[in-house]
Amino acid sequence: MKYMSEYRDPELAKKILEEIKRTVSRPWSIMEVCGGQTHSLVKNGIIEMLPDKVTMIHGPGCPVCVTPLNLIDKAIYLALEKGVILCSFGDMLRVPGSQKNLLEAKAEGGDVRILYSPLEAVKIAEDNPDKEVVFFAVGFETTAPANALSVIHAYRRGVNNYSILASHVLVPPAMKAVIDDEESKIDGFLAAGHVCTIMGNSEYYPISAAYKVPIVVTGFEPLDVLQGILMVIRQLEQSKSEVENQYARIVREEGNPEAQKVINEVFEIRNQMWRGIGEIPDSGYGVREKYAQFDATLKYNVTIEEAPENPLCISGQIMKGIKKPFECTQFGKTCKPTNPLGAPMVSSEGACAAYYHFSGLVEA
Amino acid sequence: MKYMSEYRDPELAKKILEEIKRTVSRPWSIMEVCGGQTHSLVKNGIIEMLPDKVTMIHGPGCPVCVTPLNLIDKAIYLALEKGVILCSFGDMLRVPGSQKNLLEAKAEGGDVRILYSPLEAVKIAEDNPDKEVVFFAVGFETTAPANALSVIHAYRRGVNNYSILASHVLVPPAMKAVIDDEESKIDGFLAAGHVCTIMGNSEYYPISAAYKVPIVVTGFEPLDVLQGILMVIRQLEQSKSEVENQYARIVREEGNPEAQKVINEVFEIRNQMWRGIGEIPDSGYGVREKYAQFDATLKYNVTIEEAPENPLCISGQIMKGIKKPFECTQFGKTCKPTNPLGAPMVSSEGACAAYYHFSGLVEA
Amino acid sequence: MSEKNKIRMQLQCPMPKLEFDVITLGHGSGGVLTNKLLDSGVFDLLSNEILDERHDGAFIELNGKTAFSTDSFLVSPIFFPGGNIGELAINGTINDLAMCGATPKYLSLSFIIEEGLPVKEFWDILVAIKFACEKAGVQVVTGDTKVVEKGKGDKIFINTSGVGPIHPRANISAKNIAIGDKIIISGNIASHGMAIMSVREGLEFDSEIESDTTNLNHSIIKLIEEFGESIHLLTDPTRGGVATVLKEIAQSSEIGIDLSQRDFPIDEQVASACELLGLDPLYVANEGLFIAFVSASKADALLAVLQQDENGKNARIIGRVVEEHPKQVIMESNIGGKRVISMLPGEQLPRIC
Amino acid sequence: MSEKNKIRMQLQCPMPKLEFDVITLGHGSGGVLTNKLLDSGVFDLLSNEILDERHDGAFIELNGKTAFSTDSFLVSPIFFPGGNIGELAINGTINDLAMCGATPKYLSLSFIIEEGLPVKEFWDILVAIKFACEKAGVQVVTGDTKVVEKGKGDKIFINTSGVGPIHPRANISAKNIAIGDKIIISGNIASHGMAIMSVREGLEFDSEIESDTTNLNHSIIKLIEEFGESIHLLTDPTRGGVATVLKEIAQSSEIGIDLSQRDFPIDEQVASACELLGLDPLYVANEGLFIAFVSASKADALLAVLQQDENGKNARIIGRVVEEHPKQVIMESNIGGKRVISMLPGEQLPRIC
Amino acid sequence: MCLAIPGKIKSIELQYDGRVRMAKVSFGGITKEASLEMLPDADIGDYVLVHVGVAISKVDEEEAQKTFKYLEEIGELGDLEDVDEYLPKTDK
Amino acid sequence: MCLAIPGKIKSIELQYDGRVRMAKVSFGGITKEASLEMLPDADIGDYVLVHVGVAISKVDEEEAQKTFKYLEEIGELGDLEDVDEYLPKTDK
Ligand code: SF4
Ligand code: SF4
Ligand SMILES: [Mg+2]
Ligand SMILES: [Mg+2]
Ligand SMILES: [Mg+2]
Ligand SMILES: [Mg+2]
Ligand SMILES: [Mg+2]
Ligand SMILES: [Mg+2]
Ligand SMILES: [Mg+2]
Ligand SMILES: [Mg+2]
Ligand SMILES: [Mg+2]
Ligand SMILES: [Mg+2]
Repeated sequence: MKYMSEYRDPELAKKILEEIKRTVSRPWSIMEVCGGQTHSLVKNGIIEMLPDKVTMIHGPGCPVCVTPLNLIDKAIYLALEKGVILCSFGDMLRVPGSQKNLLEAKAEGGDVRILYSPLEAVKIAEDNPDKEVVFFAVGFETTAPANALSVIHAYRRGVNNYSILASHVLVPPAMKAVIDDEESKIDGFLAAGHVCTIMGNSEYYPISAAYKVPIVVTGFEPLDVLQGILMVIRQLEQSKSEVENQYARIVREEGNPEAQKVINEVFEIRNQMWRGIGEIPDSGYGVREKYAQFDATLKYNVTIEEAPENPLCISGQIMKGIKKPFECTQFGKTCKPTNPLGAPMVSSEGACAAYYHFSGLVEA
Repeated sequence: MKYMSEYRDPELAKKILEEIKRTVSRPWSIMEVCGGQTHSLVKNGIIEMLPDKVTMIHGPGCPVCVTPLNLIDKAIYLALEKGVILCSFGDMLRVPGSQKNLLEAKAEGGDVRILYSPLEAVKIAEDNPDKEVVFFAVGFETTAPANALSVIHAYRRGVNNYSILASHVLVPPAMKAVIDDEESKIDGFLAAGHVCTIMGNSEYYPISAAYKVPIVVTGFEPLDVLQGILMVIRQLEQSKSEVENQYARIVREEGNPEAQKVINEVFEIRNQMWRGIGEIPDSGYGVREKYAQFDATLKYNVTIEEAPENPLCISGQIMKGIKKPFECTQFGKTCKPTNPLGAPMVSSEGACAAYYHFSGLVEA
Repeated sequence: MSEKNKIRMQLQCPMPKLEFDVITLGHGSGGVLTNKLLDSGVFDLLSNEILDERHDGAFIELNGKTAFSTDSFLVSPIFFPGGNIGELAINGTINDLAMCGATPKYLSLSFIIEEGLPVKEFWDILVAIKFACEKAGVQVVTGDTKVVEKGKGDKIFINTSGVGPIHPRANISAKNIAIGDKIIISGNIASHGMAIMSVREGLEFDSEIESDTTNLNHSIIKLIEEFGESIHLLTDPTRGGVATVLKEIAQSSEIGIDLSQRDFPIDEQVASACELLGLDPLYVANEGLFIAFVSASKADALLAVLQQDENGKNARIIGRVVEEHPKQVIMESNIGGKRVISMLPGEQLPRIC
Repeated sequence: MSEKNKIRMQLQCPMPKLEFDVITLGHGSGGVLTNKLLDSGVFDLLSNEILDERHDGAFIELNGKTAFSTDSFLVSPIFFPGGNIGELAINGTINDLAMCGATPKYLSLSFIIEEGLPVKEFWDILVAIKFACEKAGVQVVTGDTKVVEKGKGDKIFINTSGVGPIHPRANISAKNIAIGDKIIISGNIASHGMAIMSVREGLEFDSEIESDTTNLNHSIIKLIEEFGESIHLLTDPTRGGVATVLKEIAQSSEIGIDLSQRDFPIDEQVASACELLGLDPLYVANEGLFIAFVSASKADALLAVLQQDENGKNARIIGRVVEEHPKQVIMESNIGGKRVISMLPGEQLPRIC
Repeated sequence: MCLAIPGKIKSIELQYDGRVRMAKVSFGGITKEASLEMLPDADIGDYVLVHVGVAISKVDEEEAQKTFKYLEEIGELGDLEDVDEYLPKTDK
Repeated sequence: MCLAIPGKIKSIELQYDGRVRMAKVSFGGITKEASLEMLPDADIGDYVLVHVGVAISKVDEEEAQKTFKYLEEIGELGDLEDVDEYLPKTDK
């Protein structure tokens, strides 16, 4: 595929790696914010190819991983007890709630459907007027416009049996929260390319300035990630802390203004619970009052007791880069992709699962 | 089994047959009112054993056969569209409605359950408080007390999610309707033993007197039926028209007063549609106002258009004894137990099905 | 299987400790969980050299005329008086092979499990399978396990297929049926179907009725060894009961069959249960029963031998092949009347009203 | 099966006129309707001398080493680009037999139909079965049809079991795998699973992707005839995909496997579809694909022969057996990194967010 | 119609909050529950006719012999040694 | 996170009562619909990045070459004959 395959060239990858090796003079810890970048690192075996001095830290950028436990319980409740058609992205289905996951709810007879797009969910609602349809709208800034769009579509077309169970998380506040942690040892960031596609780069200048960290907006193909790493290291070696854009073929300085408009139309910023991290101020989107009727949380007013996270799971520390998955006592023992104790073991973009699957550390 | 096996003795059967042959001097047509008797006649091969002068006419005594088409459609509607747990006796399930039967509704996912007793249905209702349970309460006088009892149980125990879809038919008015038909050629009746168990014999004296027909209350075992036939023939040959009781081991002159009380508590007499025959005045039971909440017809207020019966089906004439099943142009051709056009082909107690299965006339 | 046997089997085969309580979709995905289920020890019950190869198929040895049969088993409830779906599936295919005059030898075993089946129930089914195989002297040599979502299955469906060498003295074929052949039934009718009925919700009753499920292969081979070609046809009257199977034979072989109701062996409780529910035992399913068409001259001798067998104690001659009324099965009723036996139009429903 | 083929087959096999439009419970009751279905002409499609005997089992002839395999097939939707569940079920068991080094010969065919299946769909499935059997040169010799209530099945499940003689030159066993063996894949990966995905509600996309379902027996026998014992192991990477099957082998045979991502043949559209849905093609199901472990000295020659075969045009050597890291499968990524290949933890889910 | 069969009352207990007499009735060895609400004076050992879970009549032993007496009357049992042979026997 | 891939717009039509521009986008030969509501000026032939059914960015062809230019810059492409070799090729 054009604009993908060329960024997978092994010769060029090797050359960038050599340049990284040549450039790096002392140990650096770089956080790739986005789970997609984590995935690319491990799937392509990049981590082992990097010089020892470069340590990659896997950030909180997997929306599936940070979606609050309680919200998953709610989605399951709606599917099993309220009989709604619960639509979701595929990777949300294996994330453990307090009792079970959505895949299990589906297997128990819940009408849980995997969709490619939230716009499909509105169509399903139109096709099933005597059923309630709920879309489990998780995502970062990248996905928020599509989820918002589904609400606008439903609103325009009077589809009143549609609503979204929304859990949107915002990247910049999370980056701040992560770097604010005193145990954090992050020297630089690969910022999430697709989030910036929507929001642009402006949010990163204050962070870069305040914390004195280089931030490189980076894509997802091997060459992208390698180039991003190289760019961060170059800054670090030169004691710079600037915002650079590795992913300029996709990311504009100002982001996508239309998408921002759509987000603003439907959502407003609010505090948000991050699974494994806790509440972060102004780090999420909630549905605005104008669209309250499409907010499943209000529509069903389900109160489900907050279940405690598994106390052995150190996912918060993992996502802050304080610990590596294999430093968790449960990793690969009681906690495996077939029996995840915490969210990062679930999605293949989750740091723990990525390590489990692709790195040479464990036996299946 | 005691009180059954002894009435199946082949030697005695032969002796009664011989006495019948000895007694009969000219052709007589005798209607066995009850489908159970029809079943016994054909299953035991009695019809062919009888002398040619004795013609048995199969009466309307199969509640499954005479239950109105529209009510079956309603039961199916409740099961498929209203999502109720629809409980029924087994033989009701294959009776064709206008589009399909209850077995097909069940196969399409309707929660249709076969029960031995209506009292079970009340228990199911208690066990499923968030479901509606409807019992398809068909039957003659024999079954009415049990159906009524289910309502009383539900009433006493406050089981408000229970109701009955009632279709009760009464034998004596039907006998009059049948004999009133000018084409009718009935010389005598075997009255339905189990109906009389409840109602006693008193209803038959006026009929016997008015129409000058012998009426013998008869049981269901081969010896019972044979003896009943003999008793009718003896009267006919002596130009008598009395009410006799062949089945005195079970039937008391006054019937069962407790059962009559229960019927009266819950039901009142009203006009009733008989499938294949039409409306007969005062020939059915409806639920009294006191128990209106248990009347599914009122509770659901389902209006389903009256569908026309198949015009080729002559089931009315069959049940009045005017024609034999094999005189129907459809019998064994388009109309078979696997594809019944009319109700008498459905229940194995229906005259057409009984002929189809057990007589030597047709190929399967 | 009797209660006592069941307890003995469970004692002999304690279930291994497992990480999971119920079978889930993942166990059928072909991935880690499937392997985990395979490695859990659950399937060790069936272990043998051929099965343990775990290849795409089994390597077996067969020489000459062979019988090959398949059946899928669905029964509700899956546990019933006298057995469970596991032994039913094993015995069913064993018996179909036996009806071909074969010695059943190797079976395949394929599960379609509805998500949520308790592993304990699966284990009990496997234990029953193990003992049924041992009793019959067959091996499960290849298998498959699939899992479907809730509402897309019914607890568990089992397919078994089987092969086995045909006995050299066997010559079983509907073509061999001759006028005058005696029709022998090996035992009481309608037990299996009524055992199932006795635990059907809404119809249940208390009784000692047990399914007659058992393997008939040893009994059949004994008869073939002694009576060889005199046994013209063997068949097991399962679904549809005795009536349906005989009517099928009459039709396809264009023979007439005369039966005598009086001669049908039936357990008193089974007969009573049929009266209670208004069912005709002739149409009720059997599982451990067979019907033999035997040349008239050997019928009595065969019956005598069969009656010595544990599966033939109640064997009786129930009818014969006649020239008259080809394709028709006619039964003389207890009181001497005649009725034509046709096939069951569908599932037999309790007739109560 | 291509559109053109499908049309040709339908023209050749017009459906008989039937009294019923959908399969109902009665068709599985063992009674009149079951017989009506059997006699309707629908099954005439599969007619052959052995099947037409319609006995409890089939009479076949087998001599010597034989392979025996079973599988139950559930796929949703039952009709998909490139085929339907019917040919899938036939090819699946044929291929499992071929993986044993056998010539598939006789199949059993057992249906579990959910009430309400349109007879037309059943017919189309049978037509596909017929042609798949003809193409592979196998016969369906025994069968079974059961019907379950709505909500207790999923349109149709098919079990096939099969037997066939093992080729005298075949010596297929995981035990024969040796260090240095080359691992050959016969063609493009992930086609079947992505063909199914392309018509999954909510995920569908337009493409020319077709299932790769086909019979591999002729191709395999050709290879065995030429390379005999040099072929150490054959396996078809169906559920769980190539990754799962290779990991299974590494684990159970305690060998190390090195793979090269670069060498995996994959159709561009299939690869793109995997990118779109975030799936890893290594874990996507295949149906008409096989993997061979071949002694290093013969691998190139075998590959050359295989590439001449219609089922091997895209065949490639994808890896080799190594002494290092026993039980581990390690893949060199396109850019030269290494990753460990583990089994699929469950069904692979589209990764979108 | 109205399939009903005779069975013997094995035991009686009060159910439904003590309001209803329910009997365990044996039919040739199998047991099924039946309501005695229509037969207030039925007791253990009695044979009752049960229809859809409700006992609706007590079998009258004396009347039960009438069929055989009737046959005797009409002279057809003349050649039988003993009428008793055909009379209901006690059930095991 | 946020799996998004680039594809080429093959056709555009108005849907949802004419209110929404929907594109058929080709990804390496497979086609999927995507909303153009976030890219009002996207046109047939453009490459767009699609995420969960919504096109969120147009690919900038010129910028797309930057990675390769960057590598050239840092001297690492010095031994390559031609940068063009690594530049995006036109998709079939
Ligand atoms: S390995 Fe499991 S328990 Fe440990 S941090 Fe990761 S998800 Fe939590
Ligand atoms: S044979 Fe069929 S069509 Fe004719 S009267 Fe009987 S039920 Fe009606
Ligand atoms: Mg295989
Ligand atoms: Mg079979
Ligand atoms: Mg069988
Ligand atoms: Mg398999
Ligand atoms: Mg179910
Ligand atoms: Mg059989
Ligand atoms: Mg197999
Ligand atoms: Mg297979
Ligand atoms: Mg079968
Ligand atoms: Mg379904």
